[in-house]
Amino acid sequence: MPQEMQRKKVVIDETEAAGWIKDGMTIIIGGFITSSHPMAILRRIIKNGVRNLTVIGSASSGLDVDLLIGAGCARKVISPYVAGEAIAPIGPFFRVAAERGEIDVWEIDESMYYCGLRAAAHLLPFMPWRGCVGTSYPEVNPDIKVFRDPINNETLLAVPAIKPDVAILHAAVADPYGNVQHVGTGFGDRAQHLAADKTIVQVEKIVPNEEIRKEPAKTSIVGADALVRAPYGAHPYSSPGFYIEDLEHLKEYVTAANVYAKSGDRGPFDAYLEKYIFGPKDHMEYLERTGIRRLFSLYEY
Amino acid sequence: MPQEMQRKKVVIDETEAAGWIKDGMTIIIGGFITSSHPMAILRRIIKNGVRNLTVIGSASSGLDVDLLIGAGCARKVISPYVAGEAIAPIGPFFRVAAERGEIDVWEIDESMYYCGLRAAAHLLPFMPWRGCVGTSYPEVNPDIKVFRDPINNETLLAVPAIKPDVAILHAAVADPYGNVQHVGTGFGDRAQHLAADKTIVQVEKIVPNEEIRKEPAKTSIVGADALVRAPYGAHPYSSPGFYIEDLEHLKEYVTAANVYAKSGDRGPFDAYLEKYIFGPKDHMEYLERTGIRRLFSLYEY
Amino acid sequence: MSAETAKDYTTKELMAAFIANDLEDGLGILVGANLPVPRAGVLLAHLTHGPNMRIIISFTRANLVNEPVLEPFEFITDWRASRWAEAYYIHSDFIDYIKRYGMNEIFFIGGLQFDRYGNSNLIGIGNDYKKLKFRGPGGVGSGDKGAHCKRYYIYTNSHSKRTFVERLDFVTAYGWGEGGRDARKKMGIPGEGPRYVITPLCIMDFEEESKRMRLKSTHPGISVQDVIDNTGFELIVPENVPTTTPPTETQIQVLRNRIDLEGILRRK
Amino acid sequence: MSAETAKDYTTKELMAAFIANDLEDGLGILVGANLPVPRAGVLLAHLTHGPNMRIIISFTRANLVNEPVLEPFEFITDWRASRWAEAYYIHSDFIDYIKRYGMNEIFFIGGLQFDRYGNSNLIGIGNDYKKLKFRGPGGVGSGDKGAHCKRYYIYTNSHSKRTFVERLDFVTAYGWGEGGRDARKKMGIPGEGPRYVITPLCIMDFEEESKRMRLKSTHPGISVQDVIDNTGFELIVPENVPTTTPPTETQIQVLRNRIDLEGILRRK
Repeated sequence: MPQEMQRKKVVIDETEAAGWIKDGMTIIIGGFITSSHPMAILRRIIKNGVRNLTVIGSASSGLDVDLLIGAGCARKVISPYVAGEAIAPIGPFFRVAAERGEIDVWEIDESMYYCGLRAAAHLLPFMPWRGCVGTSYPEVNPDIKVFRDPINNETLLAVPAIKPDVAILHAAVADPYGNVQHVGTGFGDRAQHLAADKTIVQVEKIVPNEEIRKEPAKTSIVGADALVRAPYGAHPYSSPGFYIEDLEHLKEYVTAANVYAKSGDRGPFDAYLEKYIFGPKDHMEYLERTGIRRLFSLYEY
Repeated sequence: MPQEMQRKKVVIDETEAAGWIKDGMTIIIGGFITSSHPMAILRRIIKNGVRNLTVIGSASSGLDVDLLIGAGCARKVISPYVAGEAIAPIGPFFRVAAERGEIDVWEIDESMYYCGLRAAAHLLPFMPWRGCVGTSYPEVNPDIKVFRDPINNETLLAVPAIKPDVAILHAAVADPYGNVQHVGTGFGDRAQHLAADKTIVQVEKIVPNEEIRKEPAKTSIVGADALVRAPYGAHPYSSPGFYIEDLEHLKEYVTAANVYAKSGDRGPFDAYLEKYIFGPKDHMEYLERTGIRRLFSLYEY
Repeated sequence: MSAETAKDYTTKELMAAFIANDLEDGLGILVGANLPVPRAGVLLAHLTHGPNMRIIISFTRANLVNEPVLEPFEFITDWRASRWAEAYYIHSDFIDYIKRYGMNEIFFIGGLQFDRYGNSNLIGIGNDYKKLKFRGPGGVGSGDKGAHCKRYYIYTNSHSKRTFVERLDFVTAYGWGEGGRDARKKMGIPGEGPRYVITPLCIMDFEEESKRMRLKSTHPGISVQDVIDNTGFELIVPENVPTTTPPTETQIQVLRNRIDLEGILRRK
Repeated sequence: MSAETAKDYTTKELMAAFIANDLEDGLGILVGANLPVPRAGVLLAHLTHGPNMRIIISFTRANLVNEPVLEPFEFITDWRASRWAEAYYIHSDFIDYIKRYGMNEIFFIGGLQFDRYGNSNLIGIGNDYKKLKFRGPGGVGSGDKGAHCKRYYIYTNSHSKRTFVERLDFVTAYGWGEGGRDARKKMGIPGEGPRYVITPLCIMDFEEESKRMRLKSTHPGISVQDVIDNTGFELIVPENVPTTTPPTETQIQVLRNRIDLEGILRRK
């Protein structure tokens, strides 16, 4: 078969993928609270010193977004929730950065989050929604307009389109051509992809096209613009079917972040960044520092 | 386990299911052109002599809708297309009934069809859409309003909610508790279900709950209000994974319908109704009349 | 199995039983990870009188009636809980589930602050949104669920004058607004709104006409005055305030043997 | 394999080759069942120069480059075509695919009538919508695709004064409206609109400024006058109208050996 008749493979490494993200861009991050965040790429973005990002978290964002705030990458955060359930009832950096005005928060709830992404996917300026009528959202986020619908004259909210430049996701497997399959439900990853200009997906494994074709109904994202092979790439968060959260690591993060939030001492957090992000030259070295014993201790049903 | 702690089984027969449909109701019918229409139930509805239905077809409706028109059940039709591809470029009864004003057509295209169903699922009066701006749809269907959006002042269409009383669908299997799985993609069946007050699904097979739990990702509809066991229930249309269309039967239908459309002679169509709908006492007798040889001739990969 | 009143139970078990008693069969309910009392209450209803409830767990829909023991999980995303799944629940599709599922579901809504009309706030504390004294985690799904579920329960582990306040700094979930039984109807909001407020001290409901918060029962060892002293607005207090109905022996057995083997609800 | 002009071909094969030549790699394209010429054109592009095209077939997404022979199917729903699937295409979700997929797709739009600006009508014929002389099948997806796809092709098997008319009775898909290169932009419509009109007689395009339909080439054996005589409005006719470029030998080989073994395109 002539060269030009080969399908294009879209596999790149995490360094190249992170290079897509430039100062001032709007990124949206896959996963949900403590699962399936594309940490290998996010760590590289932090290592690259990217600044002034608008960071759209998942519908319930985890400490992935908090880390980007703590590392100084985020200027604006779009998320209905930034925390870590029992581990961190509020994201420590999210809290102090918002209180001090170091970040802008574009306040929405989960329904408006998905409405905004849908509007973007529909190439529409807005989507109407009734949830949150009567709340403070339109006051604290003046981009949300209260309006009367053109059919029944009912009072609704107009949720503006949320338009990410790049969606960065983590999934189970993909073939080299950008057909992605999740284990589990994929949370809001599909909606994030459908709203974004470009989509980068890091996966636990690259698999042959034949594997995808065995269960085409499982294909959750078609045509990822780039794929990154990143085994354990969601660590310290869980990756359904592969590993659970690394609680010890998460507690290390929260402890360091809380020292800063409570006392202003960045020492422990800077040490965390050095150990896990600035020190390792790539994702594999990050995994080496974590250690194989720890990694496989997370490898449970 | 005490009786009251048993899960409720929702399996009924096609006669009882068809009994849910009363004169003047709005029904929505699953499938797509020549596949997966819930014919066992529709035939029973015709046999019951139900009148003045608002019939919402599938996004591309097949001759299922045409049959309901021909049998005198439909007063209003909501569909972007009523035909049978190469077999019938326009539904014969749809065509003449519309020309003569015997039915009202609520004219929409496929995108507005799904927008209207979404609006119903969202409990909203409308959904905005840009496709079909500049076309005649708002003129021929004055329920569709041209409006300016409250965020950017762009010209859009407001598509009113489409609110079926009952969705009637055909799928592959279900457990007795209303967990339904399709073979294939299910076309627009999910959206029809989510917009309707009640959902009846006829299936090729009732399977144990354990079968559903083996592949929960395949569950396409949760909580069907009623299930009907109807093997070959989509005949003469196809049922993915079970059987292909019965071309001979479809041609018999189109021939009879065309005689009426061209000459006004209802004889052949009345004979068709008698043979396949009024004559057989139930779905099994319909299958007997079709014959096992014919049925298994459709049983292909 | 026994409908007799249990002899020995903790307040958390009593709260779980109160929740269970109020949940009828057939509801859809999300079971999360970090609210052990609502989790236990929902599962208790499911296992004792709710065989047709639809439990949403780890983004799947499940029926757990035949499962002998229900292990808790530390995080809502824990995929190990999917082993009971009958269907997936794609999170981004939930806005499409409002009519057929959402309006048949009940929720537990928390907050940094609540007012007398059951409105709640998860954004933060402070007069100026741009300079919050305390930034909260965000409203999550509470604003939408407040409108788009059958009814909801306000649940908090903290009953104090800082949480039950005269006036919210922000409203993330609309309860009864400025009060009045038609407050929600006037706004076009379909859900029935907050039914009960469940705290470590007491159960409160909403007076039928004004929809002002009203003391319904106090938990064992808690006096009416304790509640009043810890509430930052004037609560409606009926002449007789009973003690919250204790769990039955059966409920305690099911809780301890099938739902809460770890004894999280037995810790003081 | 040869880039030489084929010696022997039918007009349908020529039309398929014209379509194939105009489709660049990477597009997403629906392959239906009852338009053999567009089907063949799309698959020809895919197999000869479009290895990264995404073919939508029987509600799945597939790549068919490595398939030796592509059997046709009688109906668009034929699930046997799913054996090539890499992903499912849930029809009701297509409205969510606009940005990421729809705007990268091309479509073939048919009609009962077309006007000089490429607007089309599938509703019916007659002045009064309530009393149509001829009721059509309905607009299907054409109205939305006309707005929400990268570009589209008008395709018809019938080139006559009844189909190419001075004025449409109804518009189901908006082409260039009342004309002018900014007609679509003024309406806020994102897609590039109709590119070519493909008929059994000729290929037409749209003049750059006015967006009036213009004769581009005639098929073998068809004169310019034939086209004019069968068109109900004044067509722009350039001084020199070439014959439609014939297929190459390679194209004919691929068509006959991998796409159209049944010879549907060879039937006169």
